[in-house]
Amino acid sequence: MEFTLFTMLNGISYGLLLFMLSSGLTLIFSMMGVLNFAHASFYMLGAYIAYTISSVVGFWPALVLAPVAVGLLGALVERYGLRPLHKFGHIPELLFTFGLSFLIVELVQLIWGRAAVQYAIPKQLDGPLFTLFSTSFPAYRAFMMLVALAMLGAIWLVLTRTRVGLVIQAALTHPEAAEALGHNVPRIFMWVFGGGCALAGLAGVIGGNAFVTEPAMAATVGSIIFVVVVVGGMGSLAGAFAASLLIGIMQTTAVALDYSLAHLLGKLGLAVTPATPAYALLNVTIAQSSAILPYLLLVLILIFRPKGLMGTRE
Amino acid sequence: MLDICNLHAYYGKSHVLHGVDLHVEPGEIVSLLGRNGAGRSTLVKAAMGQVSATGTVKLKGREILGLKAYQIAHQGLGYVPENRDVFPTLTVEQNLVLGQKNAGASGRWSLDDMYRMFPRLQERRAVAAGVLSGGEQQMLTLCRTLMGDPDLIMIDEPTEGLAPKIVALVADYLTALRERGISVLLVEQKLAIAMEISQRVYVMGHGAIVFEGTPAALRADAAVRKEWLEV
Amino acid sequence: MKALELVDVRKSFGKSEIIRGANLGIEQGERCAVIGPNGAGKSTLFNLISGRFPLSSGEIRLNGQRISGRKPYQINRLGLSRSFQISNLFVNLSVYENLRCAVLWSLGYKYSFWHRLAKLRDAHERAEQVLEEIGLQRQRNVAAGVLTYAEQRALEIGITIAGGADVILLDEPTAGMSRSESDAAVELIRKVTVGKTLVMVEHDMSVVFGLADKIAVLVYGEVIACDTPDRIRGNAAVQAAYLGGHEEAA
Amino acid sequence: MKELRYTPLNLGRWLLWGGYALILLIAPLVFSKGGGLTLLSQMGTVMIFGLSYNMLLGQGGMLSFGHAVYSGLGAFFAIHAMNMAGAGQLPIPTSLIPLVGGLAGLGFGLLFGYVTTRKAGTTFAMITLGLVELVFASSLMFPGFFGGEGGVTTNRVIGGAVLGITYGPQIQVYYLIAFWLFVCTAAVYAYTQTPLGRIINAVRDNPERVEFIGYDTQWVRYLVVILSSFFAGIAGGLSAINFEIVSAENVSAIRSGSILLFTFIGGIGFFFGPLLGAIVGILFSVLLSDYTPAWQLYLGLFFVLLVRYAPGGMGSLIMLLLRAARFGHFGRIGKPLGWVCLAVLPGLAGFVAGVEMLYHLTLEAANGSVKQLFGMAVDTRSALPWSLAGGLLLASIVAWRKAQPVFADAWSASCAEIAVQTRSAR
Amino acid sequence: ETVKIAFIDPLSGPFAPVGQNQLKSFQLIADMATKGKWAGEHKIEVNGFDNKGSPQESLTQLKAVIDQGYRYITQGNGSGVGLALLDAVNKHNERNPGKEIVYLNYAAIDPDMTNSKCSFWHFRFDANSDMKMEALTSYMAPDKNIKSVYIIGQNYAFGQAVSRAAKEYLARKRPDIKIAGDDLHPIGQVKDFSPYIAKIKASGADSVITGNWGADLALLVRAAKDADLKANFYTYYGITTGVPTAMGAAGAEHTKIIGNWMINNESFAGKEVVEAFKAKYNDDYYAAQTHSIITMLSQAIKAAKTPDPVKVAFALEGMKAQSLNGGVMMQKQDHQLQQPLYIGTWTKVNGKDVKYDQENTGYGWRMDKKIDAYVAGQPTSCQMKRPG
Ligand SMILES: Nc1ncnc2c1ncn2[C@@H]1O[C@H](COP(=O)(O)OP(=O)(O)OP(=O)(O)O)[C@@H](O)[C@H]1O
Ligand SMILES: Nc1ncnc2c1ncn2[C@@H]1O[C@H](COP(=O)(O)OP(=O)(O)OP(=O)(O)O)[C@@H](O)[C@H]1O
Ligand SMILES: [Mg+2]
Ligand SMILES: [Mg+2]
Repeated sequence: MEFTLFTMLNGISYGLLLFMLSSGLTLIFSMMGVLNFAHASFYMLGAYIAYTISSVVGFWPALVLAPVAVGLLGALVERYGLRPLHKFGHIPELLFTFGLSFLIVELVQLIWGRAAVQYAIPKQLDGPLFTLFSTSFPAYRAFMMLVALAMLGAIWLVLTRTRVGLVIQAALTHPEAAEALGHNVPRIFMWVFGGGCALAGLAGVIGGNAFVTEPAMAATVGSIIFVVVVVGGMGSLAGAFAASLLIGIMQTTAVALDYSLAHLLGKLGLAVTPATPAYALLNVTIAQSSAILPYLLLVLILIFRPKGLMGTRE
Repeated sequence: MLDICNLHAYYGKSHVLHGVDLHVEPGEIVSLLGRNGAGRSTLVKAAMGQVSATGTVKLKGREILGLKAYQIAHQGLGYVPENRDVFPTLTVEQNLVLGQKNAGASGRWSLDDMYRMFPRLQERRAVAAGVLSGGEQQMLTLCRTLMGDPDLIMIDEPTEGLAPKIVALVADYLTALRERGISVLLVEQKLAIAMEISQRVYVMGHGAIVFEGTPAALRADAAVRKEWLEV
Repeated sequence: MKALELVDVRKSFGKSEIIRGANLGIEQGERCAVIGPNGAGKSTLFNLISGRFPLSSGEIRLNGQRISGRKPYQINRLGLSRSFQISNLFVNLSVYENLRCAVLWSLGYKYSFWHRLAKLRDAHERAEQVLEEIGLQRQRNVAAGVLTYAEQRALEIGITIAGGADVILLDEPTAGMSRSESDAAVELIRKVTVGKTLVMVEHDMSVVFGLADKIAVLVYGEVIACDTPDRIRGNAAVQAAYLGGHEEAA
Repeated sequence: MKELRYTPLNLGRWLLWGGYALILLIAPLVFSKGGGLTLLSQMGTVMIFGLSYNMLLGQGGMLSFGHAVYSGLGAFFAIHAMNMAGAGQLPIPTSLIPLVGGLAGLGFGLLFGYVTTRKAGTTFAMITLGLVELVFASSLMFPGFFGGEGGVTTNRVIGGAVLGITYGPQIQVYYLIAFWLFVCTAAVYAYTQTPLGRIINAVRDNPERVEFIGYDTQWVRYLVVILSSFFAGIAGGLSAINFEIVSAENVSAIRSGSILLFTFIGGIGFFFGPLLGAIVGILFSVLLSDYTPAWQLYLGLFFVLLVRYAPGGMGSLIMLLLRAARFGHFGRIGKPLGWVCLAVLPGLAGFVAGVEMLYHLTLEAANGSVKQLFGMAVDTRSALPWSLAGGLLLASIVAWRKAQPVFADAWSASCAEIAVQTRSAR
Repeated sequence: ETVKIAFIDPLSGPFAPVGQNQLKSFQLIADMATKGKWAGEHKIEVNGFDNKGSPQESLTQLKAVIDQGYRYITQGNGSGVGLALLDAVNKHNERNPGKEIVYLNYAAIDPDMTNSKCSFWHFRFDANSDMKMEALTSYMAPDKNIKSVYIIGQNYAFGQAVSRAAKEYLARKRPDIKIAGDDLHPIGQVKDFSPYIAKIKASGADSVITGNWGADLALLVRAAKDADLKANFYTYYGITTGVPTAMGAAGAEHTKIIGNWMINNESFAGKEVVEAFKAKYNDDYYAAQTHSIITMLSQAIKAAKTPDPVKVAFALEGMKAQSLNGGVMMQKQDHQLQQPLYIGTWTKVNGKDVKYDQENTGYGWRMDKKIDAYVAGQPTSCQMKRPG
């Protein structure tokens, strides 16, 4: 009971964390069609900037200031890096962000050093929120979940209550026509990109102290957030949300399952010994393969439902 | 309304317009005729700030050359491009809504007016514009620009790909626009329509204006028609 | 045996039924024009015939063989070729390469990676011949993307006929052309479709009456009339639905 | 122009390929010092890999994030084949090991390609990303075949010398690689001139229309992936011989990403782009990393600047210059271009000096603030070298401001003239 | 003459901080050796070569250092790299007699390297993972509070070796201890360890043995703290750069380490090195093997009266020396250094038995027990071939 409950809770909270990490990417991707490879780098920048700010004025101001700073950086990147590349299509844009991710790691190492920094959880949130049976649930995790939900709400509002989404979609295919209708397309692009980066920054502020703030932190989340966005359906916010939860719960429960194909065969009365062909493969447990599950899911989804869970385009 | 003076336009280094003078008075339909490649589309694009150009372009007395396209649109100039640039992923209605420059701003035209004009669009309002038929797309671009409430509308070959019956309809609506005080600069291939509804016509050839006058005058001038319009 | 036969063809997108039981038969060697109001479903009909969309119900036969349900490339291999209303070219390849690509399959080179293109005389000659027919010899090495509009339309037709298919579908081949250009296009079409079956969509009545042996009128997804040009011109229903008394507007 | 057209094309072709072979032959004699041979060998394998990658990206418009899967698995099979040959279980000479890699690559192309090529565009890119992560993660889970994190090692000296060749000395390995490189270049080039090679271009430009001229686009892409995996496998086999080790990193997303990077640097629009990209990429990642800890910064910066200002890669820059030269405009733009380069030079020096001092300060300051820079000992703590670097940078900016417009004018004038000339030629 | 040692380890990328720390440790000790004339008139110099953490890149670097005339190399991060280097060094020495290279291994602890794959050209100065497990289980065995142990590790050769050894040795020494679970997770991929902690908790284990390092270790420990898991964590790598910072207070009192030295030892032996290191680099010295290596190399050079690698290698065999952790001996049979080992616990600095903290966290390693060399000794299957 305790185990199942906490496995679910862990799954959901991990899923929400994934959503927090990938929401900005979804936003940018859905609106601009740019796969921002540097997204995780902005996440890292958020963590480092928050670390610096919080060591001066504390965590709460950092929670606001760091995302703003990252957002501004993102806007600059769009303005001077991506905007001139729009006309060459998405591959150069993607590659630009790809190169940028290299640069950001180097810059972070130059500024903050190569080792982990001591970016701690604020006092108010350090400690358990509640203890059920003998396991406690950390308050900071709950805070993280809350922020993820707030992000979802905010993006949803921007997408449905404003025409920004429409204008950008329009401008993606026919920028000139959209401008001729009186929309300042480049500026909207810039702020959308900045906004997406700010979301990444916010995820960094919160993820940085929950985990470890170090130069490798970008690389470790890099590919999983792509999985979320793609499985959810290119640019579908609801899809990304669903995919995050799905992956979160799936991975968490998988860890609890120590079964392998050899078990199954054993149940069927077939003994598996080291001499059996594909012995190594048969002996891999679900728990051990939990890390590859998202990628497996990605490949399967793309084959059988290329639009993703809730996407509309391929 | 619109005053174009000595306009030169370029695609990169190639010089396409060689000093064009043209004006449109308030409440007037003016047609711009000419062969393919004469530079008619270039002229309206230059006025809209989408082609680099020199000279002067004044809208309601204000210089607009050098402004960005969206700024020009805010000055009250509407433009319907020739190649049906509908936004294919958006629905018909979203396309129309995007025509408004500011969200919710109500101008002379409402969505309902548009649907009354082309009931076909209302039937298809929730469909992605990309799957519309060629003709439906043409109607949509026209309406979308009208939603922005322009004072002067430049239309590039609006009857292209429309069934003859609808072509007649468009002609009627352009006249109706004029009655609501909107000036129209019409770029056309189909002489008959242009002659029927315009107050004045220009004929363009090789990037310069070669004829200016009333439709009647043009009808009378067989030389110009033969040389520049090949009818 | 009819070259192309549509039997009670239906197509719905979501809830709306666009083609509502169209029937049409076209004889071998016939030139048929499909006209109808905007949004009647003419392009959709072409898409169904050429395999771009699957049918909802009904049957399409090419030379007596059922083709509904097949992929576009399979239908093409059976001898049906189409053009597009909006030019659909290989924009980064030269005009000549566009045409050569279009003839490769029909000459049997398929997916070969053991033939040298430069050595393929037959492909070369066929491409050159089409190049000449559509009058683009001077532009042979220019990328298709930078051709002028009329040239692109011509190339569109060229690609369509290059493969040597005997049933050709053309969707608004003269759209966007001036009078003299469209006259030239009519000549071109007449020339390249000699001995072939032609089906085309057109709004330009002078083209329609100049080229077609037979006219089919499609309104709201149904063929309401299919007859010789003269009889169509006199048909009251057609007048009301389509021509609207402006038939000679151009 | 006219004469050029009527000279028999074959002569030019023979010259080109002959020159290429000659360069491959004499390169190790020219760059014989230090690690020159090691570098050249690595470049050779990466070139083949790049050629194979560009069959997808440049010629087929298929952006793959997982091409290392094919070269890596090819390498694993090759190295196991070598170990078996060494143990006398498999009679295969080292010279043919690359073929084993190629066949393995081809086999996995058959397998994975079927799955990945069912879709094109972004979906294809994402499937390949998923695939490479899958293969990589699995490779660590099955140490039996993949050798765990240490990889599989081998000894490329199998049996006795054949014609005095043992593949012990690096120079022999280099010539083996050069031989295969030449063969692969010729084969890949020949492929671009076949019906399939042309149709994949058409699929890149407009997949929809291809379906209406009789081709199944999915099948076209599938075939191309298979062929390309074959060459990737050969590259993998050669790298197995060259390094005598294959580890999981060979099938990683990082390896796949770097080939994308290199190919793009060279220019995906050109057949020779990947060759160029391999040279530059290896110089950056192998040679430069010996000299400075900041190599990743330089590579990243170089790449970003290239994408930003020359999305066609270095190939496009070279072609532009060549075109100008062919029309006899080089004399006109040569001088302004020289000035621009001259203007950039001090800035580059200043920038590099600044970066190096910065890295020194953050990494090695404890070992003393003195750093060897351009053969001089500079004290990174004193203001002088910093202001010198800044001064160089500033001077460069000023000079750039002066030189660049002149060049831009000359360049656009030349371009316009060429445009006029080509138009009148048609 | 200057004896140059090439340090081939990651100096860029995610593992750079560790590599940088150890390179600096080497350089500091080498400086001390040169100044103190440990090897007579010979100077000792250690230079870093970046292998980016990859076996393949290491071989490229090996070629480069051979080209530059190096005759000694040292490496420690990753047994994968170690095995690749070992193999390459053997091949090189075979193909190039008279230009032999000696490989001084300071931290690659795969037992194979001194057993089935042992080589005359390789000397290991760290205790191998079986020795550490032997010592660790000897420490755990008398503790009757330990009833149930959970083993978790990264899914690769080292993690698997730790898991295998732990089960084997515990079964031998304390058959009553229950192995509550045995988990392998992918290396460097897991961001959220809470499911693993939930599993450990559900299993009721009171102790956890893990070979994890880097962020995988720090995150594991922090997730345990968050879920209020009270089990003790027995680790191999809690001391390496970055982990103390990341672990911080979360690991206090529950995280233990098995290592070959720690500064808060019975006599604070080596504190001058730690202090000098702190003063010079503002970093913590913990890789005492660097001291053993330079000491013994110097001594061997003196004994052989030449820095020639072949002679030095012979001199090293069976050599005894005093290092920071006491008397050590290079076993001739398999070239595995025999040395005392230490068990410690992550504790708040108290100025008494825990004087030195690590990475300015206010926490340091308190020595629980010093384990004599013979306890951890292992039989070897090495059949060494010696030149000549
Ligand atoms: N993007 C462009 N780049 C270079 N030249 C162009 C471009 N667009 C048009 N041109 C050239 O400019 C000239 C004028 O073109 P424009 O489109 O204005 O003609 P038009 O009168 O509108 O003809 P059409 O009937 O084809 O619409 C033509 O010669 C055309 O080739
Ligand atoms: N994929 C689709 N999804 C939904 N509706 C579609 C789709 N494709 C076409 N339609 C609708 O089907 C109707 C017929 O379109 P079609 O393009 O066939 O018309 P058409 O007869 O060619 O008209 P035009 O002469 O204007 O080109 C249109 O109303 C269009 O909106
Ligand atoms: Mg035009
Ligand atoms: Mg149509």
